[in-house]
Amino acid sequence: MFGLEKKDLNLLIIVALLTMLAPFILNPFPTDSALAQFNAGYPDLMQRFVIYGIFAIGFNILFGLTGYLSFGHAAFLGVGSYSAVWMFKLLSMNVLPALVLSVIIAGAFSWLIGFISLRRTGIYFSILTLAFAQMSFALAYSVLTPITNGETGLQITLDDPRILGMSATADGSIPVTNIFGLEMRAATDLVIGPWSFTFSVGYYLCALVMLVAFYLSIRIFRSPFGMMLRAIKSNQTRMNYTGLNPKPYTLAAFVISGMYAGLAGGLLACMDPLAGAERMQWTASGEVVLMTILGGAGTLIGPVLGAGMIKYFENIFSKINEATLHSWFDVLPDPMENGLVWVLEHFVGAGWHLTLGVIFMLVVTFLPGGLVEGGQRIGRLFNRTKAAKDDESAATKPAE
Amino acid sequence: MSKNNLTRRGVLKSGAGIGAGVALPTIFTASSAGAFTNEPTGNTVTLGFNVPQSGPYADEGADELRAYELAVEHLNGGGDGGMLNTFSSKVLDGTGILGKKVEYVTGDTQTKSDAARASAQSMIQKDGAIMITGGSSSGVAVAVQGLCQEAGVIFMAGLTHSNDTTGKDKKANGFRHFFNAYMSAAALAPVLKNLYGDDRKAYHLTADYTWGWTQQESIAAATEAMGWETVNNVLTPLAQTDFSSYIAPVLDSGADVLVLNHYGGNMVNSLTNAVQFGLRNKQVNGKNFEIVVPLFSRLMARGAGENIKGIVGSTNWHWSLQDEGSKAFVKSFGTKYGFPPSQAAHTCYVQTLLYADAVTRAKSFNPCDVVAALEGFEFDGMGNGPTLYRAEDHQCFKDVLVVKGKENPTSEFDLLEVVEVTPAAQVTYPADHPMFAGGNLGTCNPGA
Amino acid sequence: MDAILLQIFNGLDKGSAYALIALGLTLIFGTLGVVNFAHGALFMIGAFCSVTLQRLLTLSHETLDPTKLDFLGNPSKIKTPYIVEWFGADAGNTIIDWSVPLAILFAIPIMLAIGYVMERGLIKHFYKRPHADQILVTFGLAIVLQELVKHYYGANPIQTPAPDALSGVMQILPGVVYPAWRVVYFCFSLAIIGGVFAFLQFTTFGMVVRAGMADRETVGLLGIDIDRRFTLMFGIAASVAGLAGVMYGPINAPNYHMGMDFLVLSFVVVVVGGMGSLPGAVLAGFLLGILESFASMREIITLIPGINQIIIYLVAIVILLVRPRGLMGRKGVME
Amino acid sequence: MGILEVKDVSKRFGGLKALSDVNLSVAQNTCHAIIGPNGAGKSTLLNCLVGKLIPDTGSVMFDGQSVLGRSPHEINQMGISRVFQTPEIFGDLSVFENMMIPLFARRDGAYRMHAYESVASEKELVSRALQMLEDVNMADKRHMHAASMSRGDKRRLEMAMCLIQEPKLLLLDEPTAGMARADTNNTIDLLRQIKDSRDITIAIIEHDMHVVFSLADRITVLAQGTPLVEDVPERIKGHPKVKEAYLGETAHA
Repeated sequence: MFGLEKKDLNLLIIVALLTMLAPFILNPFPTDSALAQFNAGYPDLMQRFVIYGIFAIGFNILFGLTGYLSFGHAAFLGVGSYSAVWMFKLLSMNVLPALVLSVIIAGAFSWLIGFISLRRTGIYFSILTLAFAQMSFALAYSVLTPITNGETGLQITLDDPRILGMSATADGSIPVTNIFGLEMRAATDLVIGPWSFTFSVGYYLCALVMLVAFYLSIRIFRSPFGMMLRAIKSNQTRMNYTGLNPKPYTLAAFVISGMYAGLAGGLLACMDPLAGAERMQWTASGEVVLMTILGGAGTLIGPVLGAGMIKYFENIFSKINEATLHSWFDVLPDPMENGLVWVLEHFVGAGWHLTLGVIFMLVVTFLPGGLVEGGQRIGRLFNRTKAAKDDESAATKPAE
Repeated sequence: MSKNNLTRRGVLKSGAGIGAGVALPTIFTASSAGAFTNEPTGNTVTLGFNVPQSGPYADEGADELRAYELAVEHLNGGGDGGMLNTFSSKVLDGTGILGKKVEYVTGDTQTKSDAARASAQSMIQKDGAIMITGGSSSGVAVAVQGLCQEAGVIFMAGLTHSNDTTGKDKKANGFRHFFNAYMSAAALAPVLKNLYGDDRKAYHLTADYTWGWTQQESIAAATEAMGWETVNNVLTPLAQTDFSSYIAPVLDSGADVLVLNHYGGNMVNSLTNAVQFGLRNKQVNGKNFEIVVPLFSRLMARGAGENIKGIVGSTNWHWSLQDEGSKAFVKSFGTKYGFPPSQAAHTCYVQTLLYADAVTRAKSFNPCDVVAALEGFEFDGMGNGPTLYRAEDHQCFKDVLVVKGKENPTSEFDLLEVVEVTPAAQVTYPADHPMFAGGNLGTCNPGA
Repeated sequence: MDAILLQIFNGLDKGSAYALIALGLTLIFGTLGVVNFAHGALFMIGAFCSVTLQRLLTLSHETLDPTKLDFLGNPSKIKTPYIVEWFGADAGNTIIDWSVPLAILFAIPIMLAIGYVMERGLIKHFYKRPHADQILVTFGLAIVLQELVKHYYGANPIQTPAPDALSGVMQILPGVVYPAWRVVYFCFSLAIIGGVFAFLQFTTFGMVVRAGMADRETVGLLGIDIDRRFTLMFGIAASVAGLAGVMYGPINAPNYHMGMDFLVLSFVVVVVGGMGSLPGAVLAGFLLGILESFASMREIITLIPGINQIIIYLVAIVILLVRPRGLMGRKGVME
Repeated sequence: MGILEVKDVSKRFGGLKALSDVNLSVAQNTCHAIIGPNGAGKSTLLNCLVGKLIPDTGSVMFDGQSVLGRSPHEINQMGISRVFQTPEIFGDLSVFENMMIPLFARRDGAYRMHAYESVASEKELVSRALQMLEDVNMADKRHMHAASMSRGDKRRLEMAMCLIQEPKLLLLDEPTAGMARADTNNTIDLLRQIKDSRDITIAIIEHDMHVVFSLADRITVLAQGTPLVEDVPERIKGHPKVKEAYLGETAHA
């Protein structure tokens, strides 16, 4: 089905089920329990999970397949966001034209930067992309303020023209992003006993787009094109002497991943019509690298997992404060409680960056294949006969 | 506990779902209209404190958070009551807000508009926060204010000094207690004239982004109006750490005043560099060379160390003020944490109380009722003298402090001395002032 | 004319920080073949060595003075540093005043130890791994180090002032004054750079290391324990970065983020100079410092708005495209 | 006219003259060996043929067209495949994929965006790849990671990758370097089989005289950057000049 092999189809179906049921899966704890802190099933975060998933999937097409480590992909995400917001300002609040434009502009921009940067390889390539992205950020923050609105970020306002829509709603508010009238922020709640689940239009739109993006990435991975990209990573000399020109292949991969980034940026703006320059900073580019590696570069599902994990830390761990910690360990005797809180507060709340850094070092050191490799190892522990099979299939499709 | 509610058509919020004893799960997917976003239905109400916990303003964020915790304590009847005792409005009685116990959630803005919005979103959607407050930069304030407008909750801005927050980016659901660049300039200009005369040549170094520009524009306009000449204005990159190459040309420019339109780390570095180049000891045009830092904060002054001595600037509030409100606040804060509060802490504390008070007076959590209660609200006893929340742009008008780095500090907190308290009337501007033009408050949005 | 001269000085002293950091990076890259993203963090830790020493020196004996009241109306605490109590006011205060130069002695063992632990504990396992992995793991380490420092020292900058005697300005040319400490910093960096080069040039150890940089396997075949020497080399590189940080404190107050601020920049410097070339790193450091200074001149900003924001990156891009091996890099190194 | 015509090719590296006035003609469907002591310029000459180096003077014509100034992949597309001294294969890919890539390169040219249909759906190419793997006795290894194979297998794989492109000219750079005698003999058998079974021209650079004399139809002896003699093997064996320059000291080394 869908022109996929059985294994890939299974993966796609699993991912589809996970994303469609995410509002349930991510809200496992009753709303009023102490563990509700760890619930992630609210629309904004779920949207971020899948949007950054798209970003990472795209980045993986470049990095995972060709091995070219770009430190500038955030620039394409930012450009995508700016394009989408401009579309909301000028044309209408419908998300479709905005998404189309953000993909096109990000594609064009990444073609330009890729064309220049791909003249070099290895760390030189990384530094070139880094330099371009930092330039984009610095300019967007200052000189280009008329286009980007600098520090405060590009926003929609009541007096934007919106030639195909309206500047303001009847009651004087800024109109809301929608798809043919269906508002992105529309949502419905399902309350079952102590649990509460939210289903939002925005999330399901993002999830559908992500599934399409994921499906296309499977096709690319299994296509001759994907094989060529892996061949480039493996041995450029042989590539050349086999009559193949690596440049257009890598450029195409760069542009495709740039378009994925633009799509993600556009979606971010659709869910929340604001585009800030920080989206283009090199640390933001670093973030997608972390996501991809954390999940497992070159694997299909890895980047999505990595994106989810990092966004979960950023949004859930950073919100645990000392008071919360104390409330958890209330039952313990005071010295123990204080000691435990003292240790943990390094890692939560303001310390979530530290947790991320530590996990990241551990993963790179001990699990070069990322979470996917971790999962495989655990799987192997549980099932030795299956492990043999895994090994075989890993050898067949080494890029998995 | 209340849950998120994002649709304008609305869905039923149900606290009744908490049926631990119910054998069969009760399922609600009803869609009758809720009154407004995150209407508190239980016996608690949740506020969202969105402050920078990572990034360069983390220390300010931490101080803001302390102030918020203190405010919550006071609202719930704990501690010594702080400013509740001095506040001119007496409706708050230490029983929470409208009888509901105040709870709070915290988040990290990272001083990035994206992260700040994500954090605020999670407070609104996940934790059911009815009001968001905090922040330590204008970019973040404007971004979160926009979000709160869309989501239908109230935003009580923290530290934000750009004219835009209540100028071209003002929003009906957003309120600013902090002063702004225009007010800094209006307060500073007469003092500068007194101290340094009306025949001065000023050289501006300006952080190259929105806040820097508006402040430079405001200061240049105010000082030029009293006879100063602006010789030059050089924009410096946000990421700049060593300002020597920007300071050096000042030496030969013929200017006799250097205005540093910088904040945070930029300010500490540019001031340190300026002092290194001996500008403080220089004589130009027969006058002593002077440095002005229009926006001061004590936390940053501490970062600048010795270099801050004798430098003039403006600030929203300082702990050494001797009015009853300030004294009460400093006492509660100092007793709890062991050091005096910063201006960021003050503004955040006051904003929380003002919100609680507005809800109580309106007898409703509905954002539109709260907006109505805050608009045109006049109060006193909160540390800045009689204050007005102007209805037209949701900006507070109150006295502004002109301060100077203290020459002989008696403690590590005693860094600034108040030179003058500029009365509110002097810093008030018409709502349609050109520096604040281009925005539209819109109408209040109660969400659902 | 004076303006241009001043900008050259500015560039040189800005460049001396770049050169020192890039020198350490290049040492690590050249000897160990490791791309160290945590190098900026080492610079930052160096700066915090002097913060720590300053704190240690001003550890105080607290007494209550009932005649004075603090902000809460309680008797205020009078702090007397133990140093002052032990050595008397004059000597004690002089020691505190000179805490930054003293921190050099304090920082060297600390940085060597940190370098040793880093290399043996982490970097060692990444020699055979791809550059991307090295970048990532050291980037993770940089985050961890920076967050730890932030946790204990806060996010705001902390002043580490220069000794009074060196905190003023000095006349360097007739009519041209320049901050004394910046001159000190420049001379200090020249001394360190000279020291490193002399060390590599004239000691047996240095010769082995240089040979190792050129061809690691051959040296290994000669039965020389190159690994141990490289470990020490890592320690030295860490010390160079640390000392650059210690002395940088009085120029700009140290904050936990300063390493990251310099990181991207120092990589650009290394690339412009040529990966693996020590003289290249130094030269590029000074050159970029000077270029950056000139780009910040008003005349030039007016001509090309925003040039001061991007000059460094622009130079990097042009160099990489026109001369990918950098100013002084050997051909074929990581091309 | 041979299929490959090298005329007056010279190449200097700084002060070192690596090649001077080399003339060489390789006739179609023959096996032409180039031998010579170390530093004779064999590798330089080879690199000039495949586009890695550009000679300072002279011309290299292949099948009536100049190869000079073309990049390696263009030259490959003209019909020249090269086997390296140390096997260059796609180590991270499976053996099967290693076979598929040259097939795509031959069918689709230097670049084609083929990003949607899967590799497996190219039934015809798949069956050709499998057939070729059968031919070289590697069918059972098709799922293996290419990098994890033995050196001999890598060599065979590389050879198969070149052959599956059906090149007009196959360049072999010391194909038996570092091999045990048994492996060398296997390689010789394989090459002879290739030579006999299809229309192909082979140019081979080799140290091992056993290999050269087992395979070559003609031999060019290179010394100090110039061709010393060119003749059939039988006459090269006894040639005094060759003995002097080369065979005398290093034969069967």
